[in-house]
Amino acid sequence: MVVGALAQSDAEDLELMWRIRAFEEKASELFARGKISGLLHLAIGQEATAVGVCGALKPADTVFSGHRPHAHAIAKGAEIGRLFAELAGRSTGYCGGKGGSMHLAVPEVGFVTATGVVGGNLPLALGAALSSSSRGKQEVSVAFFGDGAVQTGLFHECLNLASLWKLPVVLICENNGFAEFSPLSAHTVVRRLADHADTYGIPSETIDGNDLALVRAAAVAAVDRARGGGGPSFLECLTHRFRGHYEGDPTLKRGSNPRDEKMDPIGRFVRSLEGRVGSVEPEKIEARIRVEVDMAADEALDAPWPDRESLVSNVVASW
Amino acid sequence: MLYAEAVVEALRRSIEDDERVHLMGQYFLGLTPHRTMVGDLYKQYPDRVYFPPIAELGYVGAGIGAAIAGLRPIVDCATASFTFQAFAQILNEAANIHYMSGGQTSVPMVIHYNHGVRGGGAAQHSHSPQAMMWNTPGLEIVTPSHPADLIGLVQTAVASDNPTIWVDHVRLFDTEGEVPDDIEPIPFGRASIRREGSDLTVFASSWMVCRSLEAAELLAAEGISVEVVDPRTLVPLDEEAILQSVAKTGHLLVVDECHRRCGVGSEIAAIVAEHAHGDLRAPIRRLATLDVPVPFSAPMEEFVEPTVDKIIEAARSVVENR
Amino acid sequence: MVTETVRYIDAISSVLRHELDRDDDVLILGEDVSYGGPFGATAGLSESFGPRRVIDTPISEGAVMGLAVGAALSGCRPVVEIMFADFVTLAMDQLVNHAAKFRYMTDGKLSVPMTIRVQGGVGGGYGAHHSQSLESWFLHVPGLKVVAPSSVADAGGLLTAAIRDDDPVIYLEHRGLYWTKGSFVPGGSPTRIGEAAVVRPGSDVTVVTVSRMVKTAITASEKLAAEGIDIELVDLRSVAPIDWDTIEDSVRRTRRLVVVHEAVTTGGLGAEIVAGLSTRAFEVLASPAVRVGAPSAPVPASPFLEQFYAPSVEDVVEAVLMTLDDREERPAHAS
Amino acid sequence: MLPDLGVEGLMTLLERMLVARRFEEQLIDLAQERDIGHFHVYVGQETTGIPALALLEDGDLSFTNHRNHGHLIARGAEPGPMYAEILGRATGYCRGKGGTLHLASAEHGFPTTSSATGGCIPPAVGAALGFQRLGSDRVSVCLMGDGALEEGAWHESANIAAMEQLPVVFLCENNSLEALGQRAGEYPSSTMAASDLTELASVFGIESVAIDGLDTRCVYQTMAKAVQRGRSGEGPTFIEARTVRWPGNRPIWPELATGKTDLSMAWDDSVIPQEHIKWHQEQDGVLEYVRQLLGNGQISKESVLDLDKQSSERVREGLIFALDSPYPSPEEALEHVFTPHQG
Repeated sequence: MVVGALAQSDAEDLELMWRIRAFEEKASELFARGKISGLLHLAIGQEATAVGVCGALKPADTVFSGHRPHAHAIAKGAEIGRLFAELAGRSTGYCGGKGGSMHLAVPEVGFVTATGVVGGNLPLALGAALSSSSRGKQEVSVAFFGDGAVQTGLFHECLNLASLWKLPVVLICENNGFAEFSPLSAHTVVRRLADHADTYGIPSETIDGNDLALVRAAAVAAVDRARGGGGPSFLECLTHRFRGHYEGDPTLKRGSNPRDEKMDPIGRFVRSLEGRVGSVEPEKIEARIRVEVDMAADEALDAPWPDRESLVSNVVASW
Repeated sequence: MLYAEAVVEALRRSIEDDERVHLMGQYFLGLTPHRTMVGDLYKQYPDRVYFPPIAELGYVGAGIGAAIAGLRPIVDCATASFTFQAFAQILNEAANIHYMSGGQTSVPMVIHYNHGVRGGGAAQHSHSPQAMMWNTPGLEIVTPSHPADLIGLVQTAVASDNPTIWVDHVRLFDTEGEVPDDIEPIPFGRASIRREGSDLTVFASSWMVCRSLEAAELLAAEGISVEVVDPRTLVPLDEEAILQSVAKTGHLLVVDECHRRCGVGSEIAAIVAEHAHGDLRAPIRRLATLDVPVPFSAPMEEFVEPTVDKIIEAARSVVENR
Repeated sequence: MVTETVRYIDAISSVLRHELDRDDDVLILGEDVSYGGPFGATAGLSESFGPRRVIDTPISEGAVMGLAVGAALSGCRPVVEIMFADFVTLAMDQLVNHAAKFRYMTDGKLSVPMTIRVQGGVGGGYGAHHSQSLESWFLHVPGLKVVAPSSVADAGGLLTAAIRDDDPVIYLEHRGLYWTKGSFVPGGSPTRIGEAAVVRPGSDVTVVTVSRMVKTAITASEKLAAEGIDIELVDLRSVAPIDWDTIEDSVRRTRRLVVVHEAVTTGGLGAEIVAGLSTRAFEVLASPAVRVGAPSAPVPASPFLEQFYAPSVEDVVEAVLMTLDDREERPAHAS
Repeated sequence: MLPDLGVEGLMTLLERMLVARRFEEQLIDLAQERDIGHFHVYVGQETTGIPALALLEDGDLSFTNHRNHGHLIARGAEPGPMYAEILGRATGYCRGKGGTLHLASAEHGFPTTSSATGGCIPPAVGAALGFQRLGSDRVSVCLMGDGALEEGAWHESANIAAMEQLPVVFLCENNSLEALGQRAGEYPSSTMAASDLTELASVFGIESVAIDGLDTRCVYQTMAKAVQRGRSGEGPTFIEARTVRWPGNRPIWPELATGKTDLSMAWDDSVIPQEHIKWHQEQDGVLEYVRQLLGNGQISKESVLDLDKQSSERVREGLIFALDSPYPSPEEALEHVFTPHQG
């Protein structure tokens, strides 16, 4: 069993990875059918980092994600039905249809918010960590970002700040080798992104992000360090994105059959369980989750559009 | 020619006509299917293209330095919202350098972005920041709405020694227009009367010109004769053309995709209120994007932006007591 | 409560101290704030409240703004100091794309109770990177509230209101006002955001203005009073939201409007007000509204050029006279 | 140590150091008499900027910051138009539109000066990009303080410079040893977590080195190598020159804390007062440079004093020129927003 703060069972971990995978595949299908509009960025192939890291967190710990946020929200405990509804712009969505895919917010489960701006969530996670430490709380915050964010100025400013103030924050870089459309080598000469963290004296690790057990272990160590007052950590998870930058990307389609890929984190996790006592039944889990996802999607699409009056609500608390 | 093709054509001509022109960035045609055309252009001129990392502050600023050093960079910020990342360089550096140096140094660069409501872009991918840029002296702003104008305006922008903001809109990409072979550079500050009319002046720029023209066509059927004034450049602005049109029609509707408060429409309305108060036979109306962040959900999105229906309705209300 | 006569900057210091004391969630963030900042607004706060609540930051405006947003999302009430308004450009993304939008994008699930103290304005030969007035940018962004006090009392009242507000509030300080004096009640009540003040009632022309230009307009109205012209002077105090009712009420009585501000005229606050009034009170305006603002040029450094940049008393007087030029005429469209 | 420049070259450096020093001293005096606004002085960093920039040639560009006076003098700018600019006169290099914060002289290779911290970095990298794309062998020099490294603009620009192997030299003058922001003795400053500033550049594979900014020879040689690397297409270099912060650099308002520079302190310890003894004996680069020149034996005290007198005179005349110069006409405030279109 992969140990975490919430002590998930292997079955639960596998279920969660499947829920994410099936959710995103369904979202892809709905997008192709025109049921979802806007920009849809999928993280199919990167499930192990979301599940590995979020499994190391307590419910009150906070997560801030970027433009590829579904996996993180689901791993932190968001309901897929309301996520589908948000993607489809329905009133029952988590943000009443005002946020959409890139701006999901489920603060009740600690998934505070996502942002559509590359690197934009980093200072937000730092701020939550500052809030926690300055008020003597024990909560840890996590920022998930891609390798593209590492080249932003905000990244540099945030690593400096996190280190200076020993903030209880864990920075998770999901390095899928692609920043938006182009390979990382077109964006930086830095080979190991975690080297940046070393410069500011932030403990770092570069790991195989498709190995759930490895991710969980590294995340537990980083979260423990943050909670114990040891300051920030930087985790570079090498992952593999099976889809293009976004759905409909005309210039890049990678991996037509992701489950065959050697890197597929789900396949790897299942293989790692083989032969173990009391092992789970992967096929049954997958089948059950797919039914669950289909139902959730249908229900979301049946939900009403938001009221027009809601258009001008919640711009500010009050004037 | 498709507008998207005109974008590529304008870039191609710029590259071919002036060896100092280099392109920085790759999302001139946004994330639309058209963007492969930009890719093809890049393959043709690999030495004239620079693919920056996701670092708008850094690479837009690098464009400024390159312009000072002798290039004529055309820098693409992709979605207008991302210009906020580079505001410090665009508004604090590029716009000020010529002035602060007392005229010693020029920044001949073009900064391109795609603005506005594009469909599902939500709050962080749907901005129209040109009103904010307009409030900052030192930037020229071009807002083409027609393929031929686009090519002519970009030629002038590239030849200009000033930093020029090239405002595009992804919804323009699929529009079509006639493009003669021998397009001359279009001087800045000359509006185009895209449709003549006698009852109402509609001022609109960029994508809103297309919607206004469509509305004007439908209004004509009701006997309302609409004149559509497309400024083509916001800075410099052809105030005379607007005032002349208002003198003729006595009615003004400003259609603007910026937010209403302190939008382009505010300035146009203020100019007319100050200088043509006596010509006005009814209050000016401003139709702009409502003052809320752009929502994601499709019906709400349509509700906040100026649509053809809303233009028609607003036009009727302005001229009702004609 | 005792009314004291203090400087504008002292009122700011006093409110910061009072709010830190009153609410443990209030934090101060900024460059060199523990040293008082460049003008001493935060002097002594670090000693009283410690470095965990009065926090010196690196010169990283983008990260600091975002960090404050994150802290605000998590229950704090940060007060961020941006040393010069011009440097908000470095934090525009966090301000416009994050702080201003989280409430809306999440349909009210999140709120961002933060105050952004910004210092700026023309004066002292600081040049184009340290003198801008950028309120029209902020006014253009839904989700931001913007206040710009001109008096010592409002400096205190509006800062109190800003810190206690549940939304991001930009608090614009004009450095030319820092050393002006006025009455102030320490620990006094907040001034309502969105309410203008009629600082001088009058009947001939409405002059709407804000921040330091209120002082200029007061002098101008005194001059004009000597010529028998009675100005009604409206101090907006809040730039977002604009108190339309007060302006409209005044213009309906005077039928003439001048808007004065220090920011660039083109695309400025004046454009919004003139545009708004020309719709709201079109039929009553007896003459065209006039805007008085800075020219479309960056702020020059030369103290000599600088004095011609911001509107002067004479500029305001001239604008008022322009609106009265045709005092006897009735506009063609008046019914 | 002295660079291998021959007597003439060494004296040219001395002359510029003295002009720079006397320029600032006179400016501080002037600020006592009249309100000239907010300004920053270069006192204490002369041995860095002056030899470093002496190497540049026509067409090379330098992008400096708020602490720019010494940099301009290093490349031959004249005290007169500099003072005139600081005083907002029509004869200033920027005709009164830039002031001290944006002092720039295109003819001396300073196209624009940003006073936003880190604001100069992206344009400096961009100029290098321009040179590279134009096939020119010119280099761009980014003159920055250590505080600029806290800005995101640094990180984005360094990455771009490294990726494209651009001909740019980042000369970072770290004067934070005794700076305002320093707390608890953390070097280099309390607001930067990196314990070694050069690592912020070397992480990108940029050639990086930290040097003693008081060592004129080292500055000169390091810069020569960096410029050569740039000219020959070998890419960017980052130099951290560690200087001290002059005791007179009070936050915001400089004052002559150590008095007017008395060159005789270079050869006569008895004239050095107890107060600021460390400054006069070890930290004042100009005095140190004079000691080395005299130690070299080729240059006499008299010629040093002579040069100082000439430099002081040049600076004095410069100020008179500036004070006698007219202000620009008010309407000029509206000029130079745009360049007129051709044709």
